[in-house]
Amino acid sequence: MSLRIEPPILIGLVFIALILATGTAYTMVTQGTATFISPPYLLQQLHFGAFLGITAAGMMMVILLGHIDLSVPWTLAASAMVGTAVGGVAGDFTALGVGLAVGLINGIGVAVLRVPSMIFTLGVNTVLLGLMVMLTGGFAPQNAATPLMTFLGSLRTYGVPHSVVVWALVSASLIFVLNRTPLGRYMYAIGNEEAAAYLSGVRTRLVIIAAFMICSLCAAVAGLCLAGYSARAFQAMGDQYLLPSIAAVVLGGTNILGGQGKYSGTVVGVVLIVLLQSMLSVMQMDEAYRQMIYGAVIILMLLIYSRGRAQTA
Amino acid sequence: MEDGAMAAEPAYLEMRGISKNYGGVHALTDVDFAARRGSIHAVLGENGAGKSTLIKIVSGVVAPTRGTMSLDGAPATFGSPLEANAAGIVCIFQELSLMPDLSVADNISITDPPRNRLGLIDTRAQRRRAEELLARVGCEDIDPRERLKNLPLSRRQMVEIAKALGRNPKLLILDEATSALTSADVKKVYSILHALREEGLCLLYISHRMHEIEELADTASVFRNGRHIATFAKGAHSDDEIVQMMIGRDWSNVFPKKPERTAAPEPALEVSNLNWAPTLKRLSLSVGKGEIVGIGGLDGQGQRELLLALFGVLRGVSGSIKVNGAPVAIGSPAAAKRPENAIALIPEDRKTEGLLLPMSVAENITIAALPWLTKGLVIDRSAEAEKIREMVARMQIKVGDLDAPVATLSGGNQQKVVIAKWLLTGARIILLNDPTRGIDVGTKQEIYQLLRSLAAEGAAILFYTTDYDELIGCCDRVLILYDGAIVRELAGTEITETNIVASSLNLPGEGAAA
Amino acid sequence: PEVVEGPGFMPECFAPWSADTKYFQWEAKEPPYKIALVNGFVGNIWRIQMIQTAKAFAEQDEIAPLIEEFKIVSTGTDAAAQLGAIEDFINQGYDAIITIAVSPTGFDRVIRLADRNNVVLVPFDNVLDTDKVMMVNEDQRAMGEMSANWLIEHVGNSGKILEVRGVPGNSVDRDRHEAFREIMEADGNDFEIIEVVGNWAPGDSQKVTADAISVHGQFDGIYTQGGTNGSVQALMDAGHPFVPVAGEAENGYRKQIAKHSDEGLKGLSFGQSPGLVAISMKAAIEALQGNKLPQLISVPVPVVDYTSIKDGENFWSELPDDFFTPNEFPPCGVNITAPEIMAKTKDDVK
Amino acid sequence: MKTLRLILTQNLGLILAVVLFVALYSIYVALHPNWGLNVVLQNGNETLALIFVGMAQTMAVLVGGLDLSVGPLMTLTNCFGSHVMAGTGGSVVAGVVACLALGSACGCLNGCIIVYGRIQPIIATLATGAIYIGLALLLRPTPGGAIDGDLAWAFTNDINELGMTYGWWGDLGLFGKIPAQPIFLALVVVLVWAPFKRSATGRGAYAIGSNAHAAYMSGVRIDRSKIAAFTLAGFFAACAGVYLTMQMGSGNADAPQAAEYTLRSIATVVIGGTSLYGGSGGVIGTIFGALVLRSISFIFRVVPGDSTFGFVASPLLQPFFEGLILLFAVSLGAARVFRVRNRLSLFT
Ligand SMILES: Nc1ncnc2c1ncn2[C@@H]1O[C@H](COP(=O)(O)OP(=O)(O)OP(=O)(O)O)[C@@H](O)[C@H]1O
Ligand SMILES: Nc1ncnc2c1ncn2[C@@H]1O[C@H](COP(=O)(O)OP(=O)(O)OP(=O)(O)O)[C@@H](O)[C@H]1O
Ligand SMILES: [Mg+2]
Ligand SMILES: [Mg+2]
Repeated sequence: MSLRIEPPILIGLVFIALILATGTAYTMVTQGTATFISPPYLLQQLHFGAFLGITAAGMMMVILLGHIDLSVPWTLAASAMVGTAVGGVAGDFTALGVGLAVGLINGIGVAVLRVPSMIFTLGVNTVLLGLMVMLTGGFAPQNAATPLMTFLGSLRTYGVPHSVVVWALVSASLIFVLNRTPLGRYMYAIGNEEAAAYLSGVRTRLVIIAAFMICSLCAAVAGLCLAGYSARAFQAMGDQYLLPSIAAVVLGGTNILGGQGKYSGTVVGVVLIVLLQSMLSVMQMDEAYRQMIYGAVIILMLLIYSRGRAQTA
Repeated sequence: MEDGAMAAEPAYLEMRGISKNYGGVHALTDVDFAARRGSIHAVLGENGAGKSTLIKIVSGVVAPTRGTMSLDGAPATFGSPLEANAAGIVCIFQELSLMPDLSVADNISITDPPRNRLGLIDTRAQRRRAEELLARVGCEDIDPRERLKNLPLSRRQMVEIAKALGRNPKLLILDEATSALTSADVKKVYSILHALREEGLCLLYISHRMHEIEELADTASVFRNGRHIATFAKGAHSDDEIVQMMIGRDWSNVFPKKPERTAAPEPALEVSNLNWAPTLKRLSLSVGKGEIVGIGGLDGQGQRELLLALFGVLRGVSGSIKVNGAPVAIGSPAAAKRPENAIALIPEDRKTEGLLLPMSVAENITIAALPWLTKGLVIDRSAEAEKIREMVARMQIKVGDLDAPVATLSGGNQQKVVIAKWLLTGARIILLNDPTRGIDVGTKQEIYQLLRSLAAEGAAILFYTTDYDELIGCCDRVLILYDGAIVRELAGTEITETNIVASSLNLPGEGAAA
Repeated sequence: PEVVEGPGFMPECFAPWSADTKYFQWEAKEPPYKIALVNGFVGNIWRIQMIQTAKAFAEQDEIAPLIEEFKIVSTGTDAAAQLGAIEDFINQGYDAIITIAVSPTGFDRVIRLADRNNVVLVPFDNVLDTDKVMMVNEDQRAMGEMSANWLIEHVGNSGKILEVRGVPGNSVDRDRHEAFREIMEADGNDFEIIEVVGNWAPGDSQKVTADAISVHGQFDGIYTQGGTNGSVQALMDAGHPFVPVAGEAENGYRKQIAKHSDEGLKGLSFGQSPGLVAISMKAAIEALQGNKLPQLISVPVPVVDYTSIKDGENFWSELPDDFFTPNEFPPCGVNITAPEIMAKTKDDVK
Repeated sequence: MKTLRLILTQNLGLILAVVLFVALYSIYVALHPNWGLNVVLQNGNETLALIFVGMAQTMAVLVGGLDLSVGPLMTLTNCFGSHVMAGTGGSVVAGVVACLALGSACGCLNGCIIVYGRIQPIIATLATGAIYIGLALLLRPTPGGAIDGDLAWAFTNDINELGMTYGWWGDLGLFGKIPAQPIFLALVVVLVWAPFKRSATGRGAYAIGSNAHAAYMSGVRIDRSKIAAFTLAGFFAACAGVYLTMQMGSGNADAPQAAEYTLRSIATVVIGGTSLYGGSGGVIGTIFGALVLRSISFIFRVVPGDSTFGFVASPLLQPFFEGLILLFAVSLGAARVFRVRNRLSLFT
């Protein structure tokens, strides 16, 4: 409730500044322009960031509960693929429906069957992959983006990509849910101590299912946008979003064990990761060095963060 | 201070000028403390007085902000419990330090297992050792191979004591180590402690049960608000004086007066033929509006399960439950707390079942009542803040910052938060599972008064406790459970210690003939 | 197999890789045969199309009588599982095993076993770094060279070029990249080449292309190893003028060329065809019948550019974008067009 | 009787995994036209690396964490091994030792970052995993490196072939038909895992997973046990890398493969009955977990296409059914949920 900036967010912002500075230095030297801090470049990064941002927003909901959703990649892809296959407005709704359905299944597996989310969602991911192989192989489905997808994913108004607006709306809704509604409070409660939440008369199963449905719905929305951006849906389109979305949530200060974290941190984490990836790509670093720098930056940030925590404690 | 007579023998443990701050909280301020070999030294004080903090410093769990400590004349500082252990300091903490997934034997020899020639753990020797130690504390019934998590809390506490004995302590600290034990077990522990004293150990004993202190302690130190108030020999002060030292105010009449009753109260909760095989058998009871009904008996006779069954936690319960005369089916705590049922449960273990430790005091107070504090989909923040303020005032919860994690409160205040949480839901039927465990006399008194005033307002209270004094002092009627069934109902003057003890063992009591 | 002198069987179909490619001959066996296809990863359309083609080919009138059992398994990206599956089929007594290798090395053991048991093992597409086994592929280096030459032809001998590479560490990526660079960096050329990694995936290609454009400004030409439609999409999104693009054979990319070639999207589209599987199966069947075949069979690279592109012939405007266009190889009797595979199984499933 | 009850109730997860494996593998054996020891050998070859990676994951899970770098670490040691294990005789042995040392060192680094940096294992190893893949790519920008072919053959075969390849011994009859993989596995289990489990450090690892706070309060050397567990995870991952190197004869910095192994390793641990919350279970269960996982894919190779269940193995449905069976296998434990009579016990 206070306006104090949390340490992880602060550290994240510092790192973002560092990345921008490094990138700018690089482009200044190589081509004499300060591309990295030019508005078009930054907007473009936000545009990419939106896909990751929407996915990570959903991921944060389940991480807050102390769970994780490894089915995000193929939930994203399946929503988009089924959506484009159906086509039109019906397709858009179907895509969201696929997201909700996957979330419901994940939620039931985790909350009712009480299979650890780590493994249940992994299985669901494999099943979704199988379903999409079946779909593509059997029916030569259409995969061109629907008009709504194109509108959301690739069009801009006054230079602002609509995806960024979607991300902002998703963020606003989730901030609302987390801070203002009982559901949000219950999510934190379950993340901290499920038994205590249950004994407080919280319908823990429903809350867990809801969180997983939000997560998958976010993945589906990201799928819609991404399909629009790429003009079509394709297999494996979500593969690039799993580990970065987890990393973004954790870099933003959400406890991977659940119960603690602020949404604004996730946004910072997403921007950080997108800019880092972009910088490494632009600097034409070898894949080997890119991976190593990526890993090292994450560790460095977390180390600084945990140092800070150790001192205040 | 009245320690002139004992100055002859040098202190084994000596602490000088010890202070400990947690942020702005002064848990301990400039404390001087000393304890001798061959004596049992009681540490007394209200909740939050700083007792646990003191022993955490002794046992290396936290480092003091200021001050020095010496052991046997040599300066000592411990960076971790491990280092303190190495120096012969063994502590049984308020929260047990046992590993639920390991076997009892593993737990007992966790740091110093017997080894074979290869340096590997000799499991057979370890098992024998566990058997010996368990026998020493009179718990031959515990199989050392059993996983700890399959034991009830009281047995776990005994395992913890066996584990501590196995470490050959020079200084043994018990921080409310007997809070969940039955009186039979407590007796065994006493005799062990006496034997240890004869062996020349230095023992620190923390408990809120005054009679325990009386029976055990040679010396007592009283703390209040993080300060050392006095140290004196056994018998130097009366109980009332000690309690006054602890709470710093006049103290009399622990239990509020019971109301006189002319007619039977209108029943709020009626249970008949409740079965939950194999633990609960054909239980029938009723609790009237304005009535406090106690549940007694030896530990583990189904009391806990009875409360859970009424609160919708158990599956496969048969029998009928009526609330205000209407039959209800309660399938979950969520159903139990609905306004038409208005049932609340103060659970056994406040740390894992009652509280969300890292969340704020405020959030903990309202977590159960949120459905009533919601407008549309949104939490009504001003109403919420208002209710929290009301509750904090009504329960006299000592809290600095309402947004601070509830974990930072002392045990008694945490328990008040749990009760406040349920009062906020407007519960009319209140189930309590040993709510005063580990709570100081001052706070206990507040809780008794609170229960009585709730009853006076028409609430029905079902109150399980291991403390006979509470059953006698607090309850209008007492139901004694034995092996999952109600063997005796005591009312009015029948509620005496002898009757309770006798019925708990399923023997006819003195009033039975009448 | 025995190493023998050429020429081999049906040279118009089974062309040797080079003049010094050796020939193999197996003892003839009586048909019908048990044949297995051990695929790796399945989660992309190329692989699915490949599987469909294999199934369709096995059911063709002239092939079906020769096959007793045709089994397809997909083992994921796990090399050990793929090797295990191949060995399992050898143990089960299969006569021939077709595979797309997960790794270019590490097949020594199954090659030994196949030879001991007289099993014809045919890796294709992702081939092995060995000459002990019969393989079928298109020339990856040729694709790199072709792209470089074509870009030089359309851009000139200098300029700023964007190279979008494939999956790091993969030998196909390495071959295409090295051959491309050799020509581009040869004497007389003066190119500034910006290199990014697109993983052959349209989404990745699009993202890195967009990034590169926003940082490096305008390019004079682009070479994308895969996910080409993504790169072109990024061009259009960024408002970058159309420039010559050399890329893969995705249907979407060819649609883009057809649509925008007069606006300057001069495109070259070459492709690794999923139809390779059919040629590999045919090679295996011929080998089992005792015919001489080259150790390394070269399949011509199907290539079109903006001048030769034609709807319904080398791309299909009604089919999805990810569809890989080249599928038929008439000299080999492989006549399964892209729309056919899709249409066929649609009925099948019903 | 009591003993039996204790053994049964304390090893339910393991027993379930064994039963599942026996059931699935029996189907495979029944449908296989030529099942024999050579098929067992092949199955072992296919499974051993996964078993080792699963064992690595088990170590992290036991202390209540997850190690997302086990796959990358296997890949790194594989690439490293493809350099140092080339050659003959003593230098190969030295190479194997070097690989195991590298893996253990990386595992130890994970442990140190987690313990001293106070970072959650899952996220620390997500980052170090990227670093290890980067290093692997540095060592092997493209696949390659040649291990002596005879060596690769001899050590991934049965006892007979080992002797005959090097002329050490001839045909030893039935004894000689024992495949090498179970022997390697047994060696690692007996020489590394068993002593660890019986050591104070190893039991400390269980204690941490069961209740870290209580373990600390009891004086368990938390740091040492945790670092040891992650070091051992690195060691097991290196065993997988070394075996993969012998099997493939080369190194390949294959990131997708590394990711697949990491994810599958989690599945092997869960199916093997180790609780993801830590503190109970062990590598024996994981071995069966890996066998279950592999048996699922074995079956697809032998299901006759024209039988009633043939459609299951049809190439485009197979990934779906594979996922479904996996989902089913990991949900088996859910049976417990419906037997639970005190809902509070669901939360622990
Ligand atoms: N973990 C939980 N979190 C929230 N609510 C729960 C939980 N467990 C049970 N409940 C509630 O209890 C109700 C019944 O639970 P459940 O379906 O598990 O009972 P059951 O197995 O059908 O038992 P019974 O036969 O006694 O009804 C549900 O409506 C649900 O709201
Ligand atoms: N980790 C902590 N952070 C902040 N404050 C703390 C912490 N631990 C204890 N305190 C505070 O220090 C004071 C002393 O607490 P302590 O636990 O020593 O009391 P106690 O005498 O043991 O009480 P009880 O009888 O309830 O166990 C209390 O006010 C408590 O709120
Ligand atoms: Mg205390
Ligand atoms: Mg029910």
